[in-house]
Amino acid sequence: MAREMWKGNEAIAEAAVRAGVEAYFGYPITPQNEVLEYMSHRLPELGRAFVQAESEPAAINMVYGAACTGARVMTSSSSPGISLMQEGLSYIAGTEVPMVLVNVMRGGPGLGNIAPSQGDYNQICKGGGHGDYHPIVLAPASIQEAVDLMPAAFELAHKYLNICCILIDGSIGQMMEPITLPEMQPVVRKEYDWAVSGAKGRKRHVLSSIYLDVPTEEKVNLRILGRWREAQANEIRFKEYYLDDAEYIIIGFGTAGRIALSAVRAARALGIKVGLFRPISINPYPYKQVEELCQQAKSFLVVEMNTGQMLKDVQAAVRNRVPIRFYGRLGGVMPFPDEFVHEIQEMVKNPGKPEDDPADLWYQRMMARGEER
Amino acid sequence: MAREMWKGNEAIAEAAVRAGVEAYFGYPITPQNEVLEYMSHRLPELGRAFVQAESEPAAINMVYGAACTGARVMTSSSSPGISLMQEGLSYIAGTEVPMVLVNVMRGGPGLGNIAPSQGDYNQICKGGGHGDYHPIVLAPASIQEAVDLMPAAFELAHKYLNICCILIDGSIGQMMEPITLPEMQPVVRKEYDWAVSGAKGRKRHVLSSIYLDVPTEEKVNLRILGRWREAQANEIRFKEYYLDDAEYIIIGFGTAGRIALSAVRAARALGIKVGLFRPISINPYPYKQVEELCQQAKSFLVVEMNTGQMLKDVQAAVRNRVPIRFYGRLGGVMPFPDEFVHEIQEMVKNPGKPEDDPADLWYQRMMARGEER
Amino acid sequence: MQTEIFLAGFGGQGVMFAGQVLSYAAMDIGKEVTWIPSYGPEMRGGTANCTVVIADEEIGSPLVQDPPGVIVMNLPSLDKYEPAVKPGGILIVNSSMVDREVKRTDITSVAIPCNEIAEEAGDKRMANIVATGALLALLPVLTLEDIEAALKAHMPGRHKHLLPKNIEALKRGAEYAKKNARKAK
Amino acid sequence: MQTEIFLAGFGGQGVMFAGQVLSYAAMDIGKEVTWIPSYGPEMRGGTANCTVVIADEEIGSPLVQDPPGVIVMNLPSLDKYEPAVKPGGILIVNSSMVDREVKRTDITSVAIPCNEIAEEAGDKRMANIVATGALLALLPVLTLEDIEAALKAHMPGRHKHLLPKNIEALKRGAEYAKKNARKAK
Amino acid sequence: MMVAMIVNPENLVYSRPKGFTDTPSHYCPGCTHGTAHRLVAEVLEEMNVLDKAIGVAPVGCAVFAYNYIDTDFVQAAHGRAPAMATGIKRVWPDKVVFSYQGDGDLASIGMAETVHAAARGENITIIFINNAIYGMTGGQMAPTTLPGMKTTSSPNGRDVETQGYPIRMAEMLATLDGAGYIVRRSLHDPANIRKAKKAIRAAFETQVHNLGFSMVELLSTCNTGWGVTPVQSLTWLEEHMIPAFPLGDYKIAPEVAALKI
Amino acid sequence: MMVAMIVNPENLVYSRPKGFTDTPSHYCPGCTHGTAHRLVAEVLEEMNVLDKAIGVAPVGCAVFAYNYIDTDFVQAAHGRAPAMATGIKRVWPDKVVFSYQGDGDLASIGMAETVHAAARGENITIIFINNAIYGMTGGQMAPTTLPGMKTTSSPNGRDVETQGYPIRMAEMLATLDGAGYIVRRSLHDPANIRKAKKAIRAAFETQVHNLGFSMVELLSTCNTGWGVTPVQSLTWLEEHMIPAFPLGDYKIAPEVAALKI
Amino acid sequence: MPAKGWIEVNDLFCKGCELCITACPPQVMALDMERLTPKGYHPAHIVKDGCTGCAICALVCPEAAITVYREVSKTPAPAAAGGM
Amino acid sequence: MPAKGWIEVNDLFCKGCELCITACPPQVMALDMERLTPKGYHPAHIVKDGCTGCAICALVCPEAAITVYREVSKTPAPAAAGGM
Ligand SMILES: Cc1ncc(C[n+]2csc(CCOP(=O)(O)OP(=O)(O)O)c2C)c(N)n1
Ligand SMILES: Cc1ncc(C[n+]2csc(CCOP(=O)(O)OP(=O)(O)O)c2C)c(N)n1
Ligand code: SF4
Ligand code: SF4
Ligand code: SF4
Ligand code: SF4
Repeated sequence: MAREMWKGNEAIAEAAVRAGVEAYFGYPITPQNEVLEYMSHRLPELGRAFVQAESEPAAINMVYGAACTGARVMTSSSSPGISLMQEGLSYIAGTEVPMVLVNVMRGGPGLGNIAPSQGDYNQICKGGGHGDYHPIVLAPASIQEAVDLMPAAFELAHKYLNICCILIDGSIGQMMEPITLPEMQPVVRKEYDWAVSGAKGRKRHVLSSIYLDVPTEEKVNLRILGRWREAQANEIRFKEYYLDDAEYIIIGFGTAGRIALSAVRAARALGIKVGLFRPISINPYPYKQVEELCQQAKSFLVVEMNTGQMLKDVQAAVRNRVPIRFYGRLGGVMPFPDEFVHEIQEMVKNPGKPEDDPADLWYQRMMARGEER
Repeated sequence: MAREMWKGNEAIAEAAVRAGVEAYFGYPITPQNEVLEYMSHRLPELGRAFVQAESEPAAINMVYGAACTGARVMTSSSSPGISLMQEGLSYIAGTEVPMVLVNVMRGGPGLGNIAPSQGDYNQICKGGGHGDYHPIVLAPASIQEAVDLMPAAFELAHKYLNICCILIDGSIGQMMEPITLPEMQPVVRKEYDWAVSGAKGRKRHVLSSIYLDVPTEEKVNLRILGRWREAQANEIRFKEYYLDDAEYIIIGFGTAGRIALSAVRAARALGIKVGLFRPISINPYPYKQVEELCQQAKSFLVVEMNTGQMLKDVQAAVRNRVPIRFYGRLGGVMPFPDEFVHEIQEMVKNPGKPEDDPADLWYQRMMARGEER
Repeated sequence: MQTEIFLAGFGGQGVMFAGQVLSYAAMDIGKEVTWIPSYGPEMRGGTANCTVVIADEEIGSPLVQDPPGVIVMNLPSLDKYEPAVKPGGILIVNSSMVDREVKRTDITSVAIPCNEIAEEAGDKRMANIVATGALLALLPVLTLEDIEAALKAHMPGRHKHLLPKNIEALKRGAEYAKKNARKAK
Repeated sequence: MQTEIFLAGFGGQGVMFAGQVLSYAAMDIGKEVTWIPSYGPEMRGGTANCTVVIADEEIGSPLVQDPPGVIVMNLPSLDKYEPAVKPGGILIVNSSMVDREVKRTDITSVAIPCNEIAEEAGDKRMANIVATGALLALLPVLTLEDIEAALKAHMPGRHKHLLPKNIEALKRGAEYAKKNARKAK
Repeated sequence: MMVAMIVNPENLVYSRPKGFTDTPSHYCPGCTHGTAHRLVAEVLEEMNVLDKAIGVAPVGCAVFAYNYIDTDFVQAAHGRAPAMATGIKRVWPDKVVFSYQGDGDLASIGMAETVHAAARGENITIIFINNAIYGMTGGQMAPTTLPGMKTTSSPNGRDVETQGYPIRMAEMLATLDGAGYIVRRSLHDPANIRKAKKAIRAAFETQVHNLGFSMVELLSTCNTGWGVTPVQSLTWLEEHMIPAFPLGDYKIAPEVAALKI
Repeated sequence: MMVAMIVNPENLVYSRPKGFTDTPSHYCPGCTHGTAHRLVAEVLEEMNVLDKAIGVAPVGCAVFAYNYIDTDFVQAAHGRAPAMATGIKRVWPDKVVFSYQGDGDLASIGMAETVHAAARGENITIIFINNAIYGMTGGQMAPTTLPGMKTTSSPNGRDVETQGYPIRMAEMLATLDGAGYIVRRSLHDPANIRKAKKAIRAAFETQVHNLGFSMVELLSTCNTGWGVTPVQSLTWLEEHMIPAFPLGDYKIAPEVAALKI
Repeated sequence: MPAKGWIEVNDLFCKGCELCITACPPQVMALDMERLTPKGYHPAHIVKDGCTGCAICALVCPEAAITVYREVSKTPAPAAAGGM
Repeated sequence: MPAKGWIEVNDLFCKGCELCITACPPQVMALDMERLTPKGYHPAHIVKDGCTGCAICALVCPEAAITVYREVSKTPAPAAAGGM
């Protein structure tokens, strides 16, 4: 199929349309506005539902309602907006209905800025909302990867009756790349045995997240956990680069991951046997795969555009087997490959000890650098 | 000083008053209503500010405004309400102003129920809001401990220009215990060099969390991280029971921790050398202390009223040195000491291997039990 | 040394208050104590239970699976909590609201017409106090004097005039229990 | 094989469009390509820059520290980005908007009056295309024909009539650059 | 034996509506939430749309509305029922979608969702129970609490200086072009209950005819929160609430009036 | 040389107000946000309260209002400025607390905070910039966007059937007892700019005299969002916005009128 | 005079709130202090002749606990069942 | 006829939006196409005699870029500086 140049946000929106999204509800926020704007003309023209909500809480609760009908439904937002959706997300998780969330991270905390960041990894993966639940989170590193994941996102949401989040940052949302879009799928409206549609010729369906009887709520929690454990077992996604003979391994997701690819190539050109492991499903996280890499890695370099949020997951997998080095840029700063190359060289010079605290050492380096300036 | 019987929520409110809280903004939600109701008569009678806000987002943003004046200010809420406050909390963290949050957890996700739970540990400790920030979180296990921590909470919030959260659950909020309240402190309104008060005879103060210039935002992120690292170094709190000769160690916080105390005594009565480590500051978390316990512990039992959220922190500290067993009850179920005693006995019979996945084994046991029923 | 008491009934039967009186009394004699309620989902007329733990040292769990002292003020509560009483423990049943016998024989039980005794003592709303007296007669964790003192010290002023009646109710409950207890086999 | 091009100017100078033309051309000849913008905080009249990366394999970072090909359309951009050009790289300067010389001698630079040349070619809004032609004359990552084809294929219908003029501007830019390039020492 | 004669199907005048389940309610004795539920059930039954209706339960005492009204149901986050109803209605434009909300839910935390659903002319129906208090959480002040009224969060009576004034939702929403049918009724006596039912019918007809947003504000009692007996609560409503919240039609779009309901 | 004579302090008629900083604005050329800022600065200066004023900046193009108006300032979360102002005012009842908000900020996401601040009679002043569009995020539809108006999220013009109708905030808030002063003015020509300034003065006087919530809705231009030139934007405002948002006084409490401002 | 109407109060639903009793025009209802419902309330019932089957009690009953019968009347009373 | 008034436009602030130019009653203003401000705009200035110092331009200027002078007049004009 022919390749076309697409802007990330618009490509994601069109991919959702082709994946059969029936309803979109959202609220403007940079850097994801193009998703909403694209939907505002595309969906009506297809006779599907588009509403610009009055706020993110309204948007996520419109999604909640639509999700209860069993339709393929989505919203998109960015950091502050995602924070405002946390109650709704928790209700959706607690009601066990499917939805897709496109989360375009920006610099924070607070109003911050609109530059690319990965500062919301913990929020989306570790529990932004209240209660025990785990959204499925996929972090593409390119526009092609993002559009390829879009149909999967809707299928995962329905398969696990869960939130499926496509996590990117402003740079992927704003950049253009040549891509091939997925085929246009017909909209299929199934009659789910849980969805509300008016109780015609069947017993009525009631969807709720309130369970005043605690033993029942415990069962529900276990049921949600059970589905999550299935997702953990079946839905691990990642991509490997130059790992066959790699003695040093960079781990980074999304934008940091693709920048690392450039760094790996540059370092290889310098004769360093380094490879890249790029998690795509960051929740569930590929712990096993990282653990296995411990056998070949002299040490790891974890790169993120935050203070080391995914680092904790890598540490959980590595468990002091191999030294880990960390490098992060903050507040919307997009690192250059050269910075990573430098880190790789430093790592090779001194791989450190498994007990080292990588975040601590990184902080020291950042401060030292700050003083130089 | 004389002991008086107090209901947890009211004791906490009165302790805040005595700690010099100048303004309270909140919205009703069970099981924390008594905090708001108590403040609704107590603060006006003292000529201090009380507002029942129209919602939790409104409440937290009123707090945000008041915090910008440098006043001692607080709010209280429970799970769904805390989710709705996430954007505001992120703004407060990003603006680096102090506040106290009383977080009374209930069963979730979604509307859930009003029974005691610890399901929001991740939300409050690991990042409910967007961006890189870390609230200080203290988890008392009794009403006395809660009121003793209240003045400290305000001091920590001001010292670290951060959110300080008192994390409890409905049981501590609803129960009564004899306590001694802290001394009544006078309200002191300092002239901070950052607070807004009208620029009379000084250059004006502007408080904001927007930093469009990314290098500046990166510096701010590092400054926030720097203060957090100080808190990590200085503000670790915990309580130890029967640890001197303990070969087995239970770790639990808050209500689960105090229930564990009963279990430890019962197990000791059965001749088992078991002790209890109860973290009070759960963010920052006493990683070092837990790590040190690895030297004496044959194995750990982590008990929580969730699916194993703090367990991850224990694992991060233990790093496969010692086997860990996990036991959790969910959805508002408050475990009985006997259940823990049983777990202790099982642990002693079979301490397991350090590589075991405690959450996984626990889940298997829960399901098996479910089938029995 | 730790003792747990569980009280159960309908809302409005004064179960919560009885539990609080026990707590105050325990506090006043320098004990550690916890009082924890548990309500049913109903806003009105539902069940109302509470657990009181009295001990000499820092109290762990405010709830226990098998309390040694249990008061049930109505039939549903008896059905639900009779099995929970610790073997060898005490079960006080308000026979005014319950038309069946206690089944268990491994516990000491008293079927006591609290409503009637309360009415005799001057106010049928004191059924809860009667039951409390009955319990303490058999579970000497607190003395009747401790309760008297607690009532004196903590009864809201507007109810002070009810004090003598309450003390009367307490005593009658205790006497009745001493006479009519069905000892554990 | 990978080549990076950086274009900088005021909003309205067509910098973004020029970058996109390069991208389309690269895509059409089967290359991997990324185009990424960066705007200043201003809503209007602020700075507008973009980076284009053209490669034969999956592209990593869409940004680079020292691009081998740079076009600056105004003075602030020259001041800011002259130091960034990769040693031995190409710097195209729109001399119509810049009154100073290029300082660096380790790079090949062309000071080209894009506005005037564009006007001669028929429309002063084509200064961006002139600069593009100039760059490609010295950085043969794409041929002028590739650009022509891309313009043909992707120019919105309502602008099609401008096609000949654009091609003219492209060529003139290239010619000027060949003649006036100041080679790296 | 007289009785025996009377009690036979052909003499049946009234019985529990079909639209009602057999679940006994969890409401306090005498709470008119039950009355409002019954009217909704009767209207849906009479309009013959029980099997195409989808209800949205609030967070409030009516959180369990789905246990009683016998249609498909969802349960919304506090205050977000209009948004949730919007989501459902946009997917199922031909279904009858309604929310049932208390004053804290609709007028406090849900203010934005309510106003914007009305402004959008969202084709949904809202049954708004105004009982001047937060029932479920134990009687705190609501945005509709009357000046001077004592609640658990206005223990000395609502002080308008620091706690503000009650909000009249019907009047406010009537200013919006998207609103098709906005009225206020009361549930305190037979005559008004009949009027309330008529209004609920009109509201649902408005939706069925795609004439935009419809809301019936119902003055309702909360004897528990008000600290009075059920019977007293009816008089209290009549004497205190109606003067503050005048009954009447606040917006009836011409097209709706034309329906002649 | 003539000029030289004229240009001397004693002939000074007007110069940049003291309440304004020397920072050049980030606004698009011709955006009347600047005009509104200037009027606020002039009024605060004339009332001599620059050193007791605390401003609350919104999320919107005016997010940097604090760079220009020379008082203490905070910057609120999107739509929450009235809540943040409430928090400040309750701690500093004697300071002059005001928020400056756009229509997306105040009337969309901030609807609840706005209505409730008014209902509480919160003693704060809100300067409400109604430019019928979301400027900062690139021209999406606002709750005040006119029917049929093209925006980046209503590309075929606002379709009232699916996207609803514009909200008239002044009219809506005027229904609330807590509101002391609610008016709508415009910034499109000299005469109206003068009227706007008078209204801003009256609003702040309302606050200073503790007469409750005050809001001045200002019809303002967004030539960038509207896709016209600055000069055209003034005519567009006059011809299209004023008919949809009639200028006038919507609520002036008797006590405020008595101030005779 | 013979009863023209009759009501049945369902113990499952009745909560003894007395709204029907005060609303009943001929005032023929009262709570049955002899009986307790499963939920523990004294239910309402008819205590004297004169029920007209007007169904006002059913109209005001928040629990829909009342079934109403009326002699001869074939068409449902306007009150409750009555549509519009 | 001699100038009664005069204005100065501050290049730091002026963005060439032309609002002052269209508002100027005697129509004596225009953009200065010869000059660019630091931000890259052509600033406004007076191009012919007749400025009355009415300060209307200053009143409409969104950037507060204009300073206005008027001969003899000692009291500030009602327009801009004018209070209430
Ligand atoms: C986000 C959130 N905030 C607060 C609550 C607690 N809460 C439950 S119901 C309720 C208000 C109920 O009052 P109202 O809406 O008037 O309904 P009523 O109970 O009076 O019928 C509140 C504040 C909640 N569940 N969720
Ligand atoms: C929670 C949240 N949602 C959305 C945004 C994105 N956002 C920034 S400004 C704005 C609206 C601006 O429009 P308006 O309030 O009308 O002000 P204007 O820019 O037109 O002056 C939005 C939606 C945000 N920053 N935060
Ligand atoms: S609390 Fe009030 S509203 Fe709730 S059920 Fe009881 S009476 Fe009804
Ligand atoms: S975008 Fe519109 S509102 Fe924002 S500064 Fe530009 S003209 Fe003004
Ligand atoms: S109104 Fe209904 S619930 Fe109340 S007493 Fe009569 S029958 Fe019973
Ligand atoms: S109005 Fe102000 S900014 Fe606009 S041109 Fe005139 S002086 Fe310049």
